[in-house]
Amino acid sequence: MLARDEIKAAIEAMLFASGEPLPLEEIARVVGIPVEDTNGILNELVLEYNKSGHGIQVVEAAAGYSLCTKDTYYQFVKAVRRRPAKKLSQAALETLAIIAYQQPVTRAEIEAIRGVRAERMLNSLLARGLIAEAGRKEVPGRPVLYVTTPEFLKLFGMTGLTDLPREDKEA
Amino acid sequence: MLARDEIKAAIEAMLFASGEPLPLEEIARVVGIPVEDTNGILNELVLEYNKSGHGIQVVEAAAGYSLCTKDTYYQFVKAVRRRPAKKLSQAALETLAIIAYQQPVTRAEIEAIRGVRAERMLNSLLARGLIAEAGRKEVPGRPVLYVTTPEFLKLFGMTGLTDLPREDKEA
Amino acid sequence: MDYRVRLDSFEGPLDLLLHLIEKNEVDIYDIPIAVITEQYFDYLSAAEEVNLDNLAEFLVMAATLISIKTRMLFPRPDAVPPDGGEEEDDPREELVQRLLLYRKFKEVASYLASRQEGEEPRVYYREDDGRQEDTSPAEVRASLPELFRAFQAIWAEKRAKPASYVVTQADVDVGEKMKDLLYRLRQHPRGMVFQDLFTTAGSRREALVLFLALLELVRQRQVRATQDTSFGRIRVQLLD
Repeated sequence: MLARDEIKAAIEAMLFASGEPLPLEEIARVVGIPVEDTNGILNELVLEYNKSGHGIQVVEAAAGYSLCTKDTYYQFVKAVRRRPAKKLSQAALETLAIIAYQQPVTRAEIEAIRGVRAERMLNSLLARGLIAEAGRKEVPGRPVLYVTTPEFLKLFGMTGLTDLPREDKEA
Repeated sequence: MLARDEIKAAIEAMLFASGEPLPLEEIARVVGIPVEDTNGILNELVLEYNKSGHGIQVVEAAAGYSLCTKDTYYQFVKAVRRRPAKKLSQAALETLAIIAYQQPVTRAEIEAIRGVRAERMLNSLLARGLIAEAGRKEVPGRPVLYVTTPEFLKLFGMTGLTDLPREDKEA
Repeated sequence: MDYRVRLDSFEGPLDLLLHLIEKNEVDIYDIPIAVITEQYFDYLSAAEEVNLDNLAEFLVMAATLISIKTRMLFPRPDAVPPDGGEEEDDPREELVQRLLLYRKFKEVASYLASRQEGEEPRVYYREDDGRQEDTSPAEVRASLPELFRAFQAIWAEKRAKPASYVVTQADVDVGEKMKDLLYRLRQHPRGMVFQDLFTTAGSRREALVLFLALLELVRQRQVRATQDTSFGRIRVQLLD
């Protein structure tokens, strides 16, 4: 059994190394302590990194916990990123925008807003892992529902869907 | 000009988010302070992360500074870095789709459909055992014919080629 | 007229309409429908090369515009209240709502682009270092739907290519196309989907002429075009 300090360090290492958000339950299982205790340690980590003097933070999203930089330092980070993600087409961005706000959403609903067919675009966004299928809508024809993925948040540098601008803030 | 605390945070963010080690000079240039001062801050970061309670560390190598996990927590890191089976690339999927639906098929036929060279992709699919050569087409040049393998069926969870979805089922 | 804009440079009919509204500096809530419709058709005719798949979408909007224009010229007789006898709405209302909604998502799209580019404050996650990637060779995963999607993508592209034509003067005339349409609609007593009418069109010009022929048939009340939901499929049927 590890000391508490070491469990905390182990969790930090895990958050750093995992390419995807880690669910609380999975972290607890791997370090072998109860979920509540794990939760306590994660909260400590969140608070510690929130302090000024740190450029990174522990964030919790629907899919789990992850480490990322604080948005304040985006210009410095941008300067050292070696592999800028490929630019998305206007069509891809519009489709993602609709899915992000209206999720879960069907193909027909997206097409009604954009006024053009969406099938190929959806296939390409699925292939890039930016959206995922999430069951079917219980209406005639049972169309597939689409949602955005953690990969979507990653690409646009968000910690959660709440980072999307809201009507009242904008306009 | 940023406060020292903030420069430190910015450097931490840069080390975290860069996929590659960052040379001292580059860090100094980006944060806009002299190299010696940058060096001092980096040394502080190294010492702080060396403390127990941290699962990650700042290391200096020939190529520059980077953040990585501590060896001690290797087991935990391994548990969450479930090397996710790599997704087949879109190019590989398209090539496989052509072979699956048109087999037996020659390289030239595949290239005519995809509009790009297929040689390397075919070699890689052969190496993975997803396709196999199946004789030659009796046309000038006697080009090799390709077919899918049982391994291909297994990967896509099919019991036979009749499981391939057909256009009319959809739409 | 000098419209040197390619139809392909618009994301769709709504995008083109927004462009026209902006260019004419008119109020989106009070669109001069006749002017905009005319310019919309000018764009369709001026486009030198267009993908037929896309053209269908532009034509659906053309039909909508004409229907709005007609309703503005000839308000429905009070004797036949459309649904429930409410007061006649502005025929443009629905289109305006669609344009506003689309414009909102267009704005979000450019916001997303600037986030991606790091022009807005954003967080960064770790960059996957290439080193980790190629160490494990064999394990790959894929799914059957993915394979089928790849297949569809390829064939859709293949179909799309020969469908793109540079306009040549072909001898297609409206009268010919009207006969043609009537013949085909007789084969489909239950009607045809609007888009499907155009699958036989070999060129943009031919599709346009076909469209004009359809409009004429609708005007002569030989054919009826119905749309259940806004932007749903338009069904074209013979009237007897």
